[in-house]
Order: sequence, then structure tokens, then C-alpha cells
Amino acid sequence: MPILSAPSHPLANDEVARIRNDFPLLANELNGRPLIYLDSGATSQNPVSVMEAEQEYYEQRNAAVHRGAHTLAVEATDAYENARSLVASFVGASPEEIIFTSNATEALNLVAYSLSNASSGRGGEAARPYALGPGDSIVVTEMEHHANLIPWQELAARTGASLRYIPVDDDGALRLEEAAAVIDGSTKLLAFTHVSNVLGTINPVAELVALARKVGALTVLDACQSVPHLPIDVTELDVDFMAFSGHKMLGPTGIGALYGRSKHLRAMPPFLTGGSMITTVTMERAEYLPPPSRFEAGTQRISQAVALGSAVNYLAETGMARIEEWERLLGERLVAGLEAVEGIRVLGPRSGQPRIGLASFDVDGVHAHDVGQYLASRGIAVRVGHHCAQPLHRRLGLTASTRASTYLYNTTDEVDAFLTAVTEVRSFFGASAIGGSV
Amino acid sequence: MPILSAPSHPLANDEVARIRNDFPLLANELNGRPLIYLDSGATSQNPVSVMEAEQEYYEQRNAAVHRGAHTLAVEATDAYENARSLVASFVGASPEEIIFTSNATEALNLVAYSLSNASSGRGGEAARPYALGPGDSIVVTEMEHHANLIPWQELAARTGASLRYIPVDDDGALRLEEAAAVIDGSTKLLAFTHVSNVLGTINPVAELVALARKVGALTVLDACQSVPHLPIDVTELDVDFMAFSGHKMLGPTGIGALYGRSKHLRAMPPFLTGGSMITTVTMERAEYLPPPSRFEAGTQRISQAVALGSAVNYLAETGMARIEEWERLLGERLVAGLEAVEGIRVLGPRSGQPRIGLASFDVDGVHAHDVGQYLASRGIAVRVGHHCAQPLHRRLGLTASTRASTYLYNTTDEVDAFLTAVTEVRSFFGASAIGGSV
Amino acid sequence: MSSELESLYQQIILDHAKRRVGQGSVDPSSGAGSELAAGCSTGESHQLNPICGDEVTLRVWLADSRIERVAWEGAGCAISMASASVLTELVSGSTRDDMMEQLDCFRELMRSRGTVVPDEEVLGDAAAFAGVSRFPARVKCAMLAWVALEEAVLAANS
Amino acid sequence: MSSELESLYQQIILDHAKRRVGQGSVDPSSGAGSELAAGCSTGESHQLNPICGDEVTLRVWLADSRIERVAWEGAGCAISMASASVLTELVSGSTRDDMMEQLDCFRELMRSRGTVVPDEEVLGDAAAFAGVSRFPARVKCAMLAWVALEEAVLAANS
Ligand SMILES: Cc1ncc(COP(=O)(O)O)c(C=O)c1O
Ligand SMILES: Cc1ncc(COP(=O)(O)O)c(C=O)c1O
Ligand code: FES
Ligand code: FES
Repeated sequence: MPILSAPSHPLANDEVARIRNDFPLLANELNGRPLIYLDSGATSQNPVSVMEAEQEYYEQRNAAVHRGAHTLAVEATDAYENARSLVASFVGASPEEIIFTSNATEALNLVAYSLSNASSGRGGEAARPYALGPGDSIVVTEMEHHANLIPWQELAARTGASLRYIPVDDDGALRLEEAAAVIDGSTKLLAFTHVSNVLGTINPVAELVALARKVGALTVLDACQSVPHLPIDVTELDVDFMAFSGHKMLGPTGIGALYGRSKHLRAMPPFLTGGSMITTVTMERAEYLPPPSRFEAGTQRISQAVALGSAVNYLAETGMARIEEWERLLGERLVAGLEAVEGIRVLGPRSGQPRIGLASFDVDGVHAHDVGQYLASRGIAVRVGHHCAQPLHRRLGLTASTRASTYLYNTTDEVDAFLTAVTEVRSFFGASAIGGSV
Repeated sequence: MPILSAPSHPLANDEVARIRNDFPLLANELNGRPLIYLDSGATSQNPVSVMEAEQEYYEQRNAAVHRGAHTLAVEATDAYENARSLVASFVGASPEEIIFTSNATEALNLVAYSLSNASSGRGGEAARPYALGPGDSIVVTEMEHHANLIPWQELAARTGASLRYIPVDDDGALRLEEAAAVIDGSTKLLAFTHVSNVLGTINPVAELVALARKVGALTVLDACQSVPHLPIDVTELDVDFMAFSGHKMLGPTGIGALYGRSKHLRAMPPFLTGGSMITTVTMERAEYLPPPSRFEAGTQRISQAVALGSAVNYLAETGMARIEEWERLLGERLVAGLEAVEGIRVLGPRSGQPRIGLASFDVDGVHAHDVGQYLASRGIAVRVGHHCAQPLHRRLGLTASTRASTYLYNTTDEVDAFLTAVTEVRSFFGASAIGGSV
Repeated sequence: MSSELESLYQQIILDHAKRRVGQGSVDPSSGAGSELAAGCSTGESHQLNPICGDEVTLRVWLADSRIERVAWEGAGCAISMASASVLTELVSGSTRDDMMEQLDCFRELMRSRGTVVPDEEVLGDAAAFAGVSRFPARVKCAMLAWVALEEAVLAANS
Repeated sequence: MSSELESLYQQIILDHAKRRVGQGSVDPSSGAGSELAAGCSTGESHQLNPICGDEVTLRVWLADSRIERVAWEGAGCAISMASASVLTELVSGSTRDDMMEQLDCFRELMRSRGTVVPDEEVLGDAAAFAGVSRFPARVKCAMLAWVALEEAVLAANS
């Protein structure tokens, strides 16, 4: 991170208490109790500075970017490109390697459709190496979010390539010993998540990238749960593409980003087409701008980009290393606490093993939606369901789980209040009395 | 429109003056002069109520929709679906026929890619009628915005279909007598703009739809410049698809909408894939939800949808018929005024003919970018360039033009100040003196 | 305990979630040769709640437009399981028309967002689900088995 | 008239936009047989400004690392036309190295957003473009012909 103003002492509850003042939503009540927001894995809350950045934009500079001579348009363009630079440097990329999208889902679809278009012969000679067809394979893992699974299923179906996956073991860890067999000479692309949104596991990026590199496959990293919570340098990770969402990192909805290695973006055909991404258009054909413009068709998400730039500043000023460490602590407290409750099965790594501040669990004899409802009545917002990872849940013998996830604004007291509430769940539903089955 | 609270007396300068108070950006200066914003055709400004709706959302209800048991998630879902209903009723559609997208460009690409996927055999039997291939044709017009041209060029290239177009005459009007020949038995889809973003012309939708209907072709209407400015009832227009953008109708950037006739949306395969649009997912395949969810993958543009709902309320309360009438008046004043200036060529319909409050023109001997720069120095924001319609400009013998476009917050005084500034342009650049060539 | 929560999870619901009347095999021949007349028509429906992935499969046996028996399989939250259980008790022995009235009444209640007072005469124990209507995210849970019932009866009649 | 505008459209620029020194055929044989030595190397470059669609095609003739002649075709705004014209006057007769210094100096000026005082000794009339740097949307206009010159010289040398 280029912004070096972050303090070096560790985050602690007193500083977190001050941080919380920046987040108006956290002062709300839920069902008549002070809100305990443990659902940042789904979407995070916005600090005042982010909302102000957006409002300031609309009051001072709102205009369509890249298109005008008048000063407003120039200022809007500057604001938009400045946001791109902020986001780029936040993840160690160059600005022209960052494409703004609506969310991570669209970022992953962008890659899939661009390769699909290359496979239909679009993009000419340069795009040829990006074409897939029968005999080629795409590899994912069994722990993927649907956003990093279905686009590849559809790409495979469109091109005739096959889709394979690296399985997980009973604890939800990737079976790396099988990965080497799954990724072979036919593999054109390996897509995997950096941090599982269900398990909190941090996957071994270097090992997986090495396997892909050996067979010349492209690598796509789903960084939805890592970019908001860990210091990320994409050059160190050395992946070809990386997707993340603004709304999970203190930014607004409606904005996400795709990192793409320059040499790929320069060679790949566009995905969405329309205005602002062309040089010359006739009725018959269009010539496209270089990246990132080539991949940003139409009027852009300007105010959302500006707000995301502001969010990234907030994170960088707080310090990603400090956030990581604080959340490691909260995550450990969550897992250790949950493991101590009778009838609770924590998914993913045991206590003591690395994870982010996120834990999913199953309560014996109580359905996840009932667990979530009970916790909500105590003012605690968690997520319940399959968390867009049905195959992983099926593999673990579940259809749903309950997930608590933290962020820089959560305190240890909140985690403790959550743990207390969890201990009450089974007796409320009469599950502890009858030994496990409602 | 279901919201009947709009007054019935015509809009006039005094009411417009009050309306302007709702738009903070309009109080800004441009180059040291009071801003005269005549670029709403590119992007409109936001009233305070729209910004407040968005902020209120982040302070009170921010959560991921369609996914949670906790009250925040329920409120977020309600807010999002309520916005969909507002937008639907604003254009006379049912909520399930409205799909939120990032902008009109993405809405048009959605249709193109869904048909593309149907052409690759996705979507099974139901989607078969939406497949295109060699021998089929797609028809557009020569006046299209690139957003309603290039996606069809690419669809044609991917599927082997051919792309044809209805030409325009020297005044930029569609040559309808040729349309009947261009649209024939091979035509699977007709895509055209309701109102030209360069000419301000209102195209004869009924006639074009009838031609398409006769040969069983789908119709796609680019309503970017009509939904913000005219009362629209999509059932009356009787098109199959209609695209528009929020940022051109008092809403934020990053949100647009696609209307799709239910029977088509139900049969068509998805475009973007990922979370929130599936029922059952295995590692091998996914089952998709019915529309509109099928077409809204991933975390949605929640706050942007909420803000667009608020924008639509603002427009409906002001009254679209009144806005149309006021802008007709401003448009006529623009054109009549421009026609009276020596060395100015107005593109599109002559004064007295129907157009919205938008006029593009060429200044003899002065390049459009220089015209725009001169006007900006007088505090006037207009658009210059090809306005994402290169083929139309080429057809009219130009590479660029200058465009002034109005909205409900513009006064006749602003139009007059613009006209005065325009009269000064040629002498500043010395074009009038030397008779037309810089 | 918050009263919101108790209005949702009435004791009747928690009890039924454990008792689960009617849960068992939905095989068309199950229960055959016993109380079921040979002239019974039977129909089955499978319903999925897309929000959570929970599923219910429900079968009805009808004779002379009367619901002779209901059986269901499935797994889900307390609300959905209790609803299937209460429904089984309630409609078994009802005429098709009575059952339709009960269904309409229950559906109206669920859609009411807390504004409708349940008609206990029509709904019996199912009136206990009134509190669910104030939790829009859980309405589908309560409706799941009812929708299955409606479609199973339709299937039996066709 | 606003002084912002006059800082952009200096009189020199408005004049050159009309005079257009060097505008004419870029055919490699144009001007041949006249003052140009047979040993000249020549190179051409075509540049497009993607923002506006304007284009410039520029050709240089070099002899002994000296720019013997510049010719260009194209249409565009006053800034771009004036820049091509001023450039032609400025670099004709310069050595390749001097021209490169002029280019670097001009580019730095354009990127400065108004923070650099132009070096009139190096830039001559091109110093009049200093005001353009405060209009980021117009910097490409001023640079168009210069980028073409750079590439044309490269082409001539290779
Ligand atoms: C007629 C027309 N179509 C399409 C578009 C594209 O809209 P957007 O850039 O919001 O996707 C515009 C505006 O730029 C337009 O005026
Ligand atoms: C690991 C992971 N991947 C992808 C996504 C999809 O992100 P979005 O819905 O913002 O596109 C999410 C979050 O929902 C996630 O946690
Ligand atoms: S949560 Fe699945 S049916 Fe209730
Ligand atoms: S506006 Fe096209 S070169 Fe200046």
C-alpha cells in the first residue's frame, strides 16, 4: 500500500469504539436491542466519509466522464480516474489493470465472456490464445461461491470445454494432493477463491498458481473475502485476474473491480460493447480502445467509483495489516467460543488455524434459519443459508449454516454477546432436551 | 403513470425556478459564471431527495438483499423491490418485467448475450426460438447510439447472422420507405432508438413495430432519451424490450433498467451468472430462478435502485406530460434560435417539427470542440463530439457536432443566454470574417 | 426473551416442529391395503424454497373429493416442518372445498404482514402461524407445504 | 471575454489555426525533385484522437539527422491544427536531437496542468500552448501532431 499514514500499534477495542462513530448504521437498533452487526462477509457498512464523497460528487462535479470539454466533465473524469488509481494502488496494480464493474460477479463473468468471445473468433489473432474448445478444461474448487462456479459452467457449456474441480476434505480444506492430477495439460484456466466465504480458510495461492503456471493455465482469483480483510499485493500473488466487490470493503453497492494482467487485457476481446470503449465505428464494425476503457462500456459508475476510492483511503489509513490482525483475533475468539458450545459444529479450520474473522457453524437439531431468527431477536445480524455455496454445503452434509463475520468495526464484546446468544439457541428450540433432532 | 399527484397547469419559468432549488449542482459556477447546464442528454443532475434516499438507505437499512433472516436484510429487500415496482409503474410495466442493470448499455448487451447463449444451445427447448444463426438478420438504424449498434454487430459476428440497417436521409430522418425492404422474413430482431440522442427526433415506434411484427421479429427499443423526457407506457409502445438509464432521469450513475415482455424473459437463458439467480447448484450445473431474478446475478445495486425509485417519484410528481410540454417549448426555442444564427446548421428536424429539448448543430468553420470550449467560458455546459453516433455523423458529413439538451430544470433565460453565446462563436474564432473555413 | 420472537415461534409451532404429524414415506403404495379405499386417487407435489434450498414432497389421497390421507417428506426450518405437520392434522378428513377455503385463508393471513386476525374456526392450529406474516423472509417457510398440498390435490384430480 | 479562454486560444494559436503551415500532401514523392536531396529518408505516422475522432497524418523527410521537411494532412479543432502548423515551422531544419528536446519540453509542458513556465528559447511559438495544459481534455489536441512527428521520425530511421 502506498499510503503509509496508518499507525503501527495494534487495533484494540478503544480505537474500534472511535472507528464505530464513523459508521452511522452501527448505532441503529435491531428488534429493540443495540445492533450487533456480524454480517460484513455479506456486505459491509459505509463510513460517513464514503457517503460524503458520493454526495460531494453529485453536488459539485456530476457529469458524464471521458466525453466533454466543459469543466464538469473534466472534473468528473479526474475523479473517476483518480478512484481507479486509488483502487489500483490498494491492491498493488497499475491503474490500467483495474476495470470497474458492478460487483465481483460481473468481474468474473467479464473474464468468462471475453474468453467465450475469443473462442467465437472475436479479437483476431491476438485473442487466439484465449480461445477454449472441446479437449480443454477449466478447473475450479469445490468450495467456490456460485459467482466463481456458474460462469465457468456456462463457459464450458458454450465452448465444449470440460469443467473439473479440486475436491475438499471433510473439514472443507482443499485436497491439494489431488489438485496436481486435476490440473493437467488440458487445463486452460484455474479459478479459485482466495478466502472461502463459508469456511474463512485462506487458500494457498502460491501453490495453486504454481500448478497452473506449470501447465500454462490462466489463474483467476476470487478475492471478495480477502481484499477487504487482508493486505493484498496482486503482483506478489502473481495471478492473472482478480475480482472483488466494493460493498464488502466499506464502499457502496453497484461497484466492483477486476484486476487483469496488462498483457492479457490488451489481447482479449471486449465483453460489453457500446459507447466510450471504441475508436472508430462504422455500421459494419467497431475498433476498440485499449484496456481498461475497452472493458468499460457506456456511462460509468462514476459516483460509486469515487466512493470506493474514498473507502479504500479509509482502509489504507486505518492500515490493512492492523485490520488483518484485529480480525484474526476476533475470528479466533469466535471459533474458540463456538467450539466450546455443546451441539455446535464449526465448519472449516479448527481454532488455532489461520482464518479471517468469519465462522460458519451448524447447530445440532436447529435449522440455520431458526438460529438466525433467534440471534436477530437478540439484536445480532448474521447470515444463514448456503451462502451461495451449495456444492460445499452438500459436501459437508448440510443444506445451510449460520455465519458470523466481522470487520474492523466489531468489538470483542460483540463477539462475546454473540457467543452467549448462541448458547441459548438449542434450549429455546428444545433441541438440547431431546438430544439433537427437532 | 399511477402517481396522479402531478398538477395539471403547464410548467413555467416561475415553477422551474422553484424546481431548481432542489438541484444543488445547478447553483454552481462554471469558469466564474453561473452554470447553465445544457447537457442533460448526457447525464442529468440529482435532486436532494434522491441523494437523501440513498443516504437514508446506508444509514438505516444497508444489507444484502434476498438473502437474510435479519431485519436489515428484509428492509433492504423491501426497499429494492419497492424501487422495482416504482420504476415498473413509471413505464407501465409489471415489476417482474423490469431488470435492473448498470446502465442502458448493459441492458442492451443483456438481450444480445441472452440471445447469443440461446444460439449456443443454452436454455433448452424453451430458448430455441431465440437462437440466431447464418441466414438470420438483425436490423438496426443508421442513427443508433453505439450502445444500440455494437452489441448487435458482435451478436451477428458470434452467431453468423447478418446485420442490416434502415438508412437515414440528408436531414437525418429514417427512410421508412426502405425499412419495409430491409426488414424481411430473415429478420429476427429489430433494434432502434425511440428518440435520437443527436437529432432529438422522435421515431415512429408504431410503424416500425408493425413492420417487425409482420415478420415475427423481436423489437428492442432504446428509450434512453425518451423515458426521461416523455410519458411512456410500454404496453402502448408494444415493444418486446426497452432499455433506459437512471443517470439520465435524475437518478444516480450505476443503474439502468431493461424492460422485457414476460413471456420472453421466462424463456430466455441467463446472461450474467452467479449468486441470487439460482435454485439448485451442483458442481456440474445450475437451475435458474424465474425472471427478474434470473437476470440479476450477484449483490445488486441496491442503493442505486432505491435512489432511482426516488427519482421516478420526483418525475411523476412533477408530471411527465408537463415535463414533455415544457421541453417541447425549450426545444423549439433552441432550434428556432439556432436557425436564425448565420453559419449554423441544425441537425435533424426543422423548427416547428416534433423534437425533445435537444438540438445538435454544426458551426461553419469552427470545430465542435472549440464551440464547446467557448460556451464553457460563458458558463454554458454542452456536449461536443460524435455523441457515440459516429455512423450518423459520417452520414451527415461531419465528424462532430455541438449538442445542447434541456431538462425540467432549465429556463427560457438559459436557452436565450446560450443562443447569445452561440452568435459570438464564429467571430471569436475568426470564422465569420474569412467566410467559413478556419 | 423478546416477544417478537415468541409471536413467531408459538409453543404450538415448536411442538409440531418436533412431532411432525404426517412425516413419512410418500410412496403411492404406502398405507395401501390399510384404511385407504382402493378407489382413492392420489397426487404428489415437490416444492423447493429457493431462498434456503429446503424441500418438501407431499402426497394426498382423495376419495369422493375428501382428503383421506396426507404424507410428506422433507427437511427444513421449524416453521416449515411445523406447518407441514399442522396442515396434515388440519386437512385430513376435510372435503376438497373445505381444504381450499383453509388454504385461501392461510395464504391471506401469510400475505397480511400482521394486519389480519386469523380465523381460528377455519384455521385451527394453523392460526398459530399468524406471527409469521410479520417476518416476510419466513412466509415462504410457512407456505411451502401448503403450496405442495394445493398442487398435489390438483395432480390427484387430473 | 474570459481570460481563461484567452489563455487557451492565444492569438498565435488562432492565427496558425487559419494559416496551417505544412498542411498539404503527405505523399512521399511530394516535393521530390525540388529542394529535397535524393538521399533523404522519410517516414509517416497517422494519429487518431479517440476522444473526438480527429486525425492527423504527418510525414517527415530527414537528411543527415536533420529534419528537411514536414507535411501533414488532417482535420481537427483549432488547437490541433495550430499545433501541427507551429510544429512544422519550429522543427523544419532542426536536427533530430534538437527536435527531440523540443518534443520532450512540449510534452512536459502539456502534462504540467499549468505548473510549468514554458521555455520560449526551446519552444518558440509553441510556448503559446502553455495555457492548454490547464484544460486536460484538450491536451491530446495539442499533442496529436507531436506524437505523429515522433513516430514519423522513428519510421524514417528504421
Ligand atoms: C440514445 C442513447 N442510447 C444509449 C445510451 C447509452 O446510455 P448509457 O451510457 O447510460 O448506457 C445513451 C446515452 O449515452 C443514449 O443517449
Ligand atoms: C467469495 C465470494 N465470491 C463472490 C461473491 C460475490 O460477490 P458479489 O455478490 O458482490 O458479486 C461473494 C459475496 O457474495 C463472495 O463472498
Ligand atoms: S428456512 Fe427453509 S423452509 Fe424455512
Ligand atoms: S478536438 Fe479533436 S483534436 Fe482537438
